[in-house]
Amino acid sequence: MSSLAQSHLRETFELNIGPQHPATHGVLRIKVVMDGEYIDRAEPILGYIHRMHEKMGENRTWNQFWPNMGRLDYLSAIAYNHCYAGLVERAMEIVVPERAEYIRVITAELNRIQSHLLGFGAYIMDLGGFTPLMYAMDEREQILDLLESVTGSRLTYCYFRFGGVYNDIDDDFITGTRAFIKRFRPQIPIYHKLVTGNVILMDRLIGVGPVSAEMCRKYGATGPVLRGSGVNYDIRRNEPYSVYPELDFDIPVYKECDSMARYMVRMDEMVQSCRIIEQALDKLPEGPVMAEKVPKALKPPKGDFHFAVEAARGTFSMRTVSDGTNTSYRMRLRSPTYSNVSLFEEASRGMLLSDALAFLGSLDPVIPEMDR
Amino acid sequence: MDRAKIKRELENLAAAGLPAEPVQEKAPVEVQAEGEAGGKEKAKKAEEAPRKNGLIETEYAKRGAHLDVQINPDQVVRAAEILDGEGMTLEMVTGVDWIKDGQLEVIYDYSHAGGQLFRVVVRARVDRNKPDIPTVCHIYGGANWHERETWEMLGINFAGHPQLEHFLLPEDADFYPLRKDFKP
Amino acid sequence: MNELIRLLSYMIGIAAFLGLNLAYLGWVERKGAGHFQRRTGPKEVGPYGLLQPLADGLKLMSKQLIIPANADKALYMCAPILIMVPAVLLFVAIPFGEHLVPREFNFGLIMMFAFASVGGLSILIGGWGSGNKYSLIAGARAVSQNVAYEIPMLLTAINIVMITGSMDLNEIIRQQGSYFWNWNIFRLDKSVLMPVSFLVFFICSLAETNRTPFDMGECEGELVAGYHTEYGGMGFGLFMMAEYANLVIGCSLTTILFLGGWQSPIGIWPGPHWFLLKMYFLVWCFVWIRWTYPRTTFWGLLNLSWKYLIPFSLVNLLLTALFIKVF
Amino acid sequence: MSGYFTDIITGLKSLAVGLQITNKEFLTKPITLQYPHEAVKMTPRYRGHIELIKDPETGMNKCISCGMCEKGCPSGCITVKSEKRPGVKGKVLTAYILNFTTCSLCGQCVENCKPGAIGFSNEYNLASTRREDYIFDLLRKLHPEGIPEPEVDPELLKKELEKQEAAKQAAAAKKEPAKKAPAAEGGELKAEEKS
Repeated sequence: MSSLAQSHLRETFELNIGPQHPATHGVLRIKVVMDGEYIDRAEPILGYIHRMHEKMGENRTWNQFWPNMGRLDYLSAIAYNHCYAGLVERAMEIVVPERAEYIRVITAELNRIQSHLLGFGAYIMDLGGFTPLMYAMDEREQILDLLESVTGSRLTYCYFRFGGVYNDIDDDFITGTRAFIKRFRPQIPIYHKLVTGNVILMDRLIGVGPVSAEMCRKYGATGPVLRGSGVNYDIRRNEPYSVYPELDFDIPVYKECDSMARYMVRMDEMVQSCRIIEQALDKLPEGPVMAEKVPKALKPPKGDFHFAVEAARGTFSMRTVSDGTNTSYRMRLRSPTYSNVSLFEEASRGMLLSDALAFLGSLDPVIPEMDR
Repeated sequence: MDRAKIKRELENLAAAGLPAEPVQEKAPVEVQAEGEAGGKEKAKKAEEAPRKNGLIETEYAKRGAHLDVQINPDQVVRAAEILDGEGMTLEMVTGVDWIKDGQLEVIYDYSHAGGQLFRVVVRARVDRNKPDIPTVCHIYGGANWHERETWEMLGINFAGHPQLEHFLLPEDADFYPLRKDFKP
Repeated sequence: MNELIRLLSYMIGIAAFLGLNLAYLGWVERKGAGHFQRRTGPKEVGPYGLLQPLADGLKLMSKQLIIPANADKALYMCAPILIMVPAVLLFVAIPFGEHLVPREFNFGLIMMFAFASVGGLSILIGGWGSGNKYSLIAGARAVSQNVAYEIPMLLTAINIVMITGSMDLNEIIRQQGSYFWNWNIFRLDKSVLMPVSFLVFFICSLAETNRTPFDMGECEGELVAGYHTEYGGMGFGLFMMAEYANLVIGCSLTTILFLGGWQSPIGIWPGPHWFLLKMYFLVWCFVWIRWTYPRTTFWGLLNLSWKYLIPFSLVNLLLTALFIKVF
Repeated sequence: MSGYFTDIITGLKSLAVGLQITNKEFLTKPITLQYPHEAVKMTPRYRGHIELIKDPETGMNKCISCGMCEKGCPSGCITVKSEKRPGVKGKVLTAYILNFTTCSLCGQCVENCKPGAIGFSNEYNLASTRREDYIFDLLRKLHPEGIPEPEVDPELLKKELEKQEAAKQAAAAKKEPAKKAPAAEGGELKAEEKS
């Protein structure tokens, strides 16, 4: 036997990606067992920013739990607001005025664009291109300014209330939003030219990190990850809430199952969100923004309730068990990133290190939401 | 996905689980009798008692689920197999501490991944002193993290789970924070 | 005596030129990055942030030097110095003007390549000596990258040697007469692929200097900071300065081989100003490219080298041989 | 083989397009706001830390010290201190302490406040190296020149004094059943509320 024959004794070594590492945008730690440049096993280790939101839900009144909703996924906090509002409204059978529902949709979609913009920029930065992040940030600032003018905060929104929203929107916001969409639409083709069409980026994304639809199902992956695997599943369509059934929009689906598909889903979703916002602004009815007779001290009936929304990263759902008091008996938050990242271990086996990080970025994890 | 089939099979499963526990064999009859009697106090008492195994069709608009089924702990794997065969996805696994009943409840939330609106809740109650339940990891890979978290937060022991290690909490945590008797 | 004064003045001149370049290319890069990204870049320290390099230098110099516990001390210490040596040494051979050259070697081109490859070695030493896994991976990457890129680069250089028949850098420039159509890049009468050859050489010098899109050695997204992860203070400063020194060398070499060095493109006033103009234009292109593209993967990089650059340079070599024989 | 060359051409073209875009951005003016030199204009709805609102008529705060903000606060960062003063209607606010380090700016306190005594400030550039700097006394912030004494209503004072006197007399008269004294106090409070 020649001495050149491959030895079966492989020499592996462990490498820590994170918790403080430029490739992870939060404090995610991945313990990687490497075989040269290839990954043998990658085990995500969570909990560095765990704050026990679920326990907080148990010892705070229903109203007091509001600020927590802004601190899970700090990038699409309004969708989380929406879920909590929907959950308690479902339990209490509160009917929300139509204007409030439209305002909810408008702000949630603005928030979604903002989240995808940052996801896009940060993803390209992971891949070594720093400039698109700055362009994305520029557009994102416009959205933050708009949302600030109506919600009062820039990131950790605590805007929705049971039965409506905290503030009505004014004409400045409406004209500002329309102006933003007008300005933002032509930017997307520029992004595609600068980034998507780039041969280097295509080389890095196409075919990298394949996640089949079946794997998504087994792991409960949702959002752009699932839609990038060819499954047309979006809570806004498949489990309609708020006024989404009245609005016309498409769900972008790509069948390639790779990182490029997930990236493209996000890019296309921004265009669709623009469409939703425009329609919602056109249809915006007059009227109050808060339901009448919402008690200050809420006591939902006994039983358990479930509500799901489509956040920027997938299905965010909440399950609460109420025992009829002013606090929840059990509050369960199901965050999309948690399920999405859980498939990383299986999918990254045998990948190159650089591909694995491109794959991780395409899952677009937000760590505070994952750790809760 | 066949809704009727899922319902039928889960119903059968829940029914099959009933005789397994001799205490519960009597109980449903009792509850029914009480319900028929319509005694206000008795009805209230029945409500206070832990829920019996069985399938309830809930209204989606009110509860956020279509089917709500409670089964024995040893049947959750079978339930997962039924639902897996029908293309459902396991959205989350969680638990509730019913300290008054001395029980821990494990809740499995299933939804349809293909886009149809169908949500199934599977529950199983385990004894608080001996919280063992089989894992569904081998059926749903995603259950791994959810079960690990439930074990960590509530102390429910998922038998057969490949890696019941601390995950979100520090490595030396010897408490179960989501249990109702946990005092920080 | 005269020779001594000449040498001394050249030494001072090179040191000043190098120092100025190393300091202010950093400034140019940051300012450029800023403007490419809709921001302004450094502007607080001095007018237009012009004193920023001084502030950076002071900061780096005042930092404590820490040697990691499991680093190989000798290698760790010598890597940053070693990487600066070829960068500084190579300035000896660069003809800035017809008579403005410290030393005319008749094997200047060979010397350039010989010393440039020491850079790759010092990256490996730095990566290995740090005792850090990220650095080690980066070192291995950088070396195989350098090996892969030196082949097409040398093939292209041989091309030039075949055309000019000399390895003397100044002679190569002299042969590319004034007027830009005489530059090697447009010498279509020697080989129709000369512009492609220029592109190949340009890409190779990008890869040789370890800059985006080929910064596999220090890709901050994967390997934290690559081979200089464990370096702080002036150790890191030297690595950073060496990058700019290599940048200047690479651009100078491209200018000499393809763009006619100090020759004027329009036939008047040949001199060092043309050299500097051409070189800084190339440097600017490097900056521009860095802030436009994402990074390639390691495989992408090797693919590019073996599938595109090497075949093209080989074909070009053959064509040149043919053209020289036929015409 | 033709695919090989089209790959090269499309690849080079995409790279050129990228360079073109960044070059265009290079030539346009930067959009950044030079923060310390230029101030950010905050929207009127910006939710900074809370502050007490001055009543334009009296120049005082509107707080009635009901403590609803304290109860509604999820993080328990508000402490309202008040006392009863002779001759002044209701309770007098002596200190309104906001521990801004734990505040999550949710606005529950503002919503819970019935008299509308607190609102959001527009302050955004708070910076300090000391934790203690963020424990604000909002009352002191409202009146930096010194907290003014509440106006004493002479009639009310007279009434109160009379009542106290009456209570004292009543207490003296019925010294043995000490239990009734609290009842008298309760009555006094009720009378106050009515007035």
